[in-house]
Amino acid sequence: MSASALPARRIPWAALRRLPWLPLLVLGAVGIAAIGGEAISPHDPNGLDLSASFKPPAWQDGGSWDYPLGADNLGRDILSRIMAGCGVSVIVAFYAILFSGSIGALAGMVAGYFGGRVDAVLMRLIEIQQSVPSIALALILAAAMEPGLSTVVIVIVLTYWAWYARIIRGEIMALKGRDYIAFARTAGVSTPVIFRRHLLPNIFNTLVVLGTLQVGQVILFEASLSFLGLGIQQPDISWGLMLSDARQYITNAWWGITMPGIAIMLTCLSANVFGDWLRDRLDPQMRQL
Amino acid sequence: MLALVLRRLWQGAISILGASVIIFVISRLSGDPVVMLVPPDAPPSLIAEIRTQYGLDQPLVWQYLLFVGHALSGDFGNSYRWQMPALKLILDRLPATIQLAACGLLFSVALAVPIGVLSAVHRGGWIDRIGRIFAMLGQAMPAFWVGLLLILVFAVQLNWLPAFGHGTPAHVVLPAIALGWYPVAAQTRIVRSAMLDVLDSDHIRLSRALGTPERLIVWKYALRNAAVPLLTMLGVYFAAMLGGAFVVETIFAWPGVGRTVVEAVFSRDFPVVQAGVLFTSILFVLSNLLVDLSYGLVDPRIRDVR
Amino acid sequence: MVLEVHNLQTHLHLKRGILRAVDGISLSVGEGETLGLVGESGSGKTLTGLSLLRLLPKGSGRIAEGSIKLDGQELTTLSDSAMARDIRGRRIAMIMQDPMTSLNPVFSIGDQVSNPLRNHNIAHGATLRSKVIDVLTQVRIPSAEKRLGDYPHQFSGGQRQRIVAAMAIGCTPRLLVADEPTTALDVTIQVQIIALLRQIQADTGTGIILITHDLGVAASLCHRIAVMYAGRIVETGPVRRIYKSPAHPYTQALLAAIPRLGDKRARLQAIPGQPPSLIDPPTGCRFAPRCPARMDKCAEPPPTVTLADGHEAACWKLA
Amino acid sequence: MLALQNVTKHYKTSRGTVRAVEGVSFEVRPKSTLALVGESGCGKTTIAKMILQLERPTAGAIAFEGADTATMNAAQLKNYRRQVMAVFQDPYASLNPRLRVGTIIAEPLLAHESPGRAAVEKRVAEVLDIVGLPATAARLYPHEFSGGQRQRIAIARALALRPRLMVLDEPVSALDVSIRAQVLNLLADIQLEFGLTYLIIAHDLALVEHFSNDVAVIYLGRVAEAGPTEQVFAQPRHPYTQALLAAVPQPDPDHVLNEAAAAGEIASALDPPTGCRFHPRCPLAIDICRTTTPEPRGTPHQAACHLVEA
Repeated sequence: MSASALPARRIPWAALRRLPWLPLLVLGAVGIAAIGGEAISPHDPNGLDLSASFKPPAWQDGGSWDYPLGADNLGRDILSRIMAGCGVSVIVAFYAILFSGSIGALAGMVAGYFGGRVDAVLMRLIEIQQSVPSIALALILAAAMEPGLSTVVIVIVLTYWAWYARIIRGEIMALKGRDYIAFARTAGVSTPVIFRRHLLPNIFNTLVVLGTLQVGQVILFEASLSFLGLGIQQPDISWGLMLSDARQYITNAWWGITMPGIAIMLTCLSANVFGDWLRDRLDPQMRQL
Repeated sequence: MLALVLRRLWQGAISILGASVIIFVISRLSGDPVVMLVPPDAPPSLIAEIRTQYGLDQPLVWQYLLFVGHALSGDFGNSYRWQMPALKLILDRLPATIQLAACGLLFSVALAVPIGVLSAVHRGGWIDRIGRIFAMLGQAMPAFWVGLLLILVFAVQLNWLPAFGHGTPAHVVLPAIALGWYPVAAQTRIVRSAMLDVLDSDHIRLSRALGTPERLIVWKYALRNAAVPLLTMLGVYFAAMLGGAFVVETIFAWPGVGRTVVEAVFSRDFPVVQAGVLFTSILFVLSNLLVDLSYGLVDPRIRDVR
Repeated sequence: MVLEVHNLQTHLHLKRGILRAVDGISLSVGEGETLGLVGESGSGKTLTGLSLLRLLPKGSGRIAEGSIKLDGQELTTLSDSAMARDIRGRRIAMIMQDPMTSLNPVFSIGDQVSNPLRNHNIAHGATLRSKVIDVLTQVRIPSAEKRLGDYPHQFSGGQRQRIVAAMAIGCTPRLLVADEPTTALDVTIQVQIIALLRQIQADTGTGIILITHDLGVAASLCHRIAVMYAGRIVETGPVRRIYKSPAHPYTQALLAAIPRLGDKRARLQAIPGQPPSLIDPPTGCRFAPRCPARMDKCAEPPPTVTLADGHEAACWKLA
Repeated sequence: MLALQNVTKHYKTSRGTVRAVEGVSFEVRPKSTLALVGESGCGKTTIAKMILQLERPTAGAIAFEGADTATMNAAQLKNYRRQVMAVFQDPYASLNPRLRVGTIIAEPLLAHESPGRAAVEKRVAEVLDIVGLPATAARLYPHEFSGGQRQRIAIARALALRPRLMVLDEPVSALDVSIRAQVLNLLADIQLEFGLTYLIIAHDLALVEHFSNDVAVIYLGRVAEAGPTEQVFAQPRHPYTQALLAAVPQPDPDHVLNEAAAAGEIASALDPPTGCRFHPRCPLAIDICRTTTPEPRGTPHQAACHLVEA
């Protein structure tokens, strides 16, 4: 059965009633922590308190509710540091998705619709891009430039634009073959109008879904880079950096490597569940992504 | 078939050439590369000498050609830190990385294929549900964190397996799991959706209508059809393993290319970084080439068409 | 009788409700006889065929009532494994519509044709190979022994349908369910497959149920016809009676709505309206809303009227 | 009105050149219906695509009222597109599921004119009425209609600009038998009412005989036989047409099919047979058929066969 036999894909307001509340709650909390910053965190995230060094989480012997998730080797409050890390994750995710999404979508649309040589060049570019593993790309970039937030964003954009481009290209090519677009062309409808009326509404949904699904990947990527010391640098705080710090104390303080990891996991999990939900609502044909 | 092999080889060569351009251009982004090629306290005469020696006073395109020329003759320069040719350093470490990546891939495929197949067969059943939960969790956990947790539990707490180093088969277990953990989720999805597609096809329906036992339908007739997306997956994920190896090798002190390159970045040992990244790319392209060529083994249509 | 179906009801449990796809049909097929199950899409003809093999859509499809007897053996109460072992492919085989998709693209045709023979313990080892060559020769695949190792994509559409037929007849089934076996083929190939089906029946004496929407194909192949509309059989009878003196208004309308070669009417007799939804079908005659001979009585279920030997129609007009 | 002269279309693929259409010529007379018949892969759809300017011919000319479409400037081409509209086979694929029926029908209108909202609504209601749908249909989405109704919407859309020529690509083959007659009758009615010219592509010979004034029988990219429908169907001259007609099952149990009229299978357009492309399947083939491409003989009823007297 052809995909177009599905009911019209209006924005399904009725379906919005069954929102995935738990993931949205987690994402909302991350967002609030990112916006609120130090104003709402219980401690100064960089504030040292050597007396609290290696304080375990509150529910363990020796823990206190002053440091609910415990403290690190320098006695910094882990909860406050996790909250501070939200900001970095949100900023990286926002810019990375914005840039890689727009570059990839534009390239994909142009290549998919016009085909021919433009398409061949794009496909070759994607192939080349994919022959350098993204972490390796990050490594040489980090070696060449100052590591930091903007390097992280650049690396992610360089890695992910191709992902968008390929999917959007495929979708445009599939749409282009539809009879209603063939009709529009034979009836003399201009290319910009065909894009606006028939192609962009479809692509828009796909982009929203891809963007949401990418949030988790971006957060993981940023954490990995920061963990290696190639991403966010001290004194900025990121979850990956926290894990990197806590790693050498793995034998004394299990919470040091557990808590930021759980923050990463919950955020990614929520973003992925929400993305899956969006995809099923907006674009049921992309299920295998 | 020979024409296909030649064409894929040619395309692979183009990709590697493209990768070398990327590596070259980025390595020049920061300005004067000589700074990275010499010790920080090098006298100006040495800098000038090296500049000429590496052709860095030449135009950029010429420099690139020189870089390629040297690379082709196996000369990536000497590692500043190790005082040996960068190429030899990388080649020495390459087997360990391949070993780790292969074990990681084996782990993930050994998990993903049965879970994916059973999830598709019992769609909506308990295996499907548990598989989905695991997939969800897997995709939300970075490889390095999985690695740290594994060390925490199996090395620190239980003391069952070694956390660091290389040598015995026991050493490879934890890093391979850490490396193979993340792709399990995506692989399960691919296997599951490929199987769902096949199980819904006319020829499987006909097989059922002619009384083929369900066991044969699933594990013989359907699975071989699903093998093409599966193979594509193998190529992509072996490549992903090579990328993941940079992180996992660092955690587990695995003496492979990844850890070497990461260390080289911090000591600004640029020849090693260039050689390491380029060789990862070559490995990457080669694995995809192998996968492309193996399609013909499972799908007779491809043997004839191209 | 090879097959006797009585009051078969097959339901599809959908989110929107229960779709009564097959709603109480009875039919029979004799030895060496071809029964044509004719109807439009959604009339329930395909689900009738799948019900016979008990291969309904997983989860949603259910045989709610009725009996299916093959050579006197009741099939509706048989276990699923017994269906697979003793019935499917062994005593009832199937040919599907699209030969381009009904063969497995990654297995050789030798493997696929021998598969039912192996599963049903018809032949093994060396006899298996010669049996496969026999069957392929029987469906007129030229130089069959050289082509056992070939794959489906190396055959044309018509040849593929022959191979599907070979898979179906290998175990000499009692009944062959052919679901639109020629619809996906071109006219000149279609005629070859029609001839093949006729020849298979002459050779093996198998009963055939031909499921089709094409009144031409049904006329050229069937001994008897059952016309389905909205989940029910509205008329059944010998092929000549159905085409020469159709009794049910739907059969009449259907025959008048199709253009024929050599017949230059200016206008076709269109049937107004559309078939009813089978989730909540009308209680009376289901064709009544579109029927030119509609009466008040048609709001009640119509009686089945016997018009001649073996010719029956469900219509108030004939009562 | 529309004339094709020696139109040829070759596609280059990795496996070689596909000779989809080879030297096809025919003419569509104003206010009449020309049918292109042939089996799948014979090139009839490619011909339609070239006429609709979705593909460019490799060689040959397509002329509309004497003007070659290949040399038209942008404005002339736009006018051509306005005069020539299409109805496709699958009414599920030819209507954008996201758009309301009103928007769908107004699409060609808005591409060529800029009428006000009220004018658009009026025109949409008008054409909906012509195809037998209520004006309220404009506010609904395609999925709320059945296949037959969707095809009516597609016809309304093609009719909105009052074109001169309509290309109907298998307009009823996706529909059920009882719905086909409704749509065919509708097409016949609007042809009469608006003086339309039809080019219909079909594989159903009975339908073609019923519906068209002229017919061109295509085999493997070439015109095998062409002429007034009545003559071609009453006295088919080309062995292929004869085979086709003999192979059509009739809703008549006494009708005997000729199973031997065309043995074998259609060759591939990648590697078409030399000479007459039908010769490997032709029961009457002689030596010259294998070597020389037959020229069309006879007028207006022409057949491209060496065995036919001019």
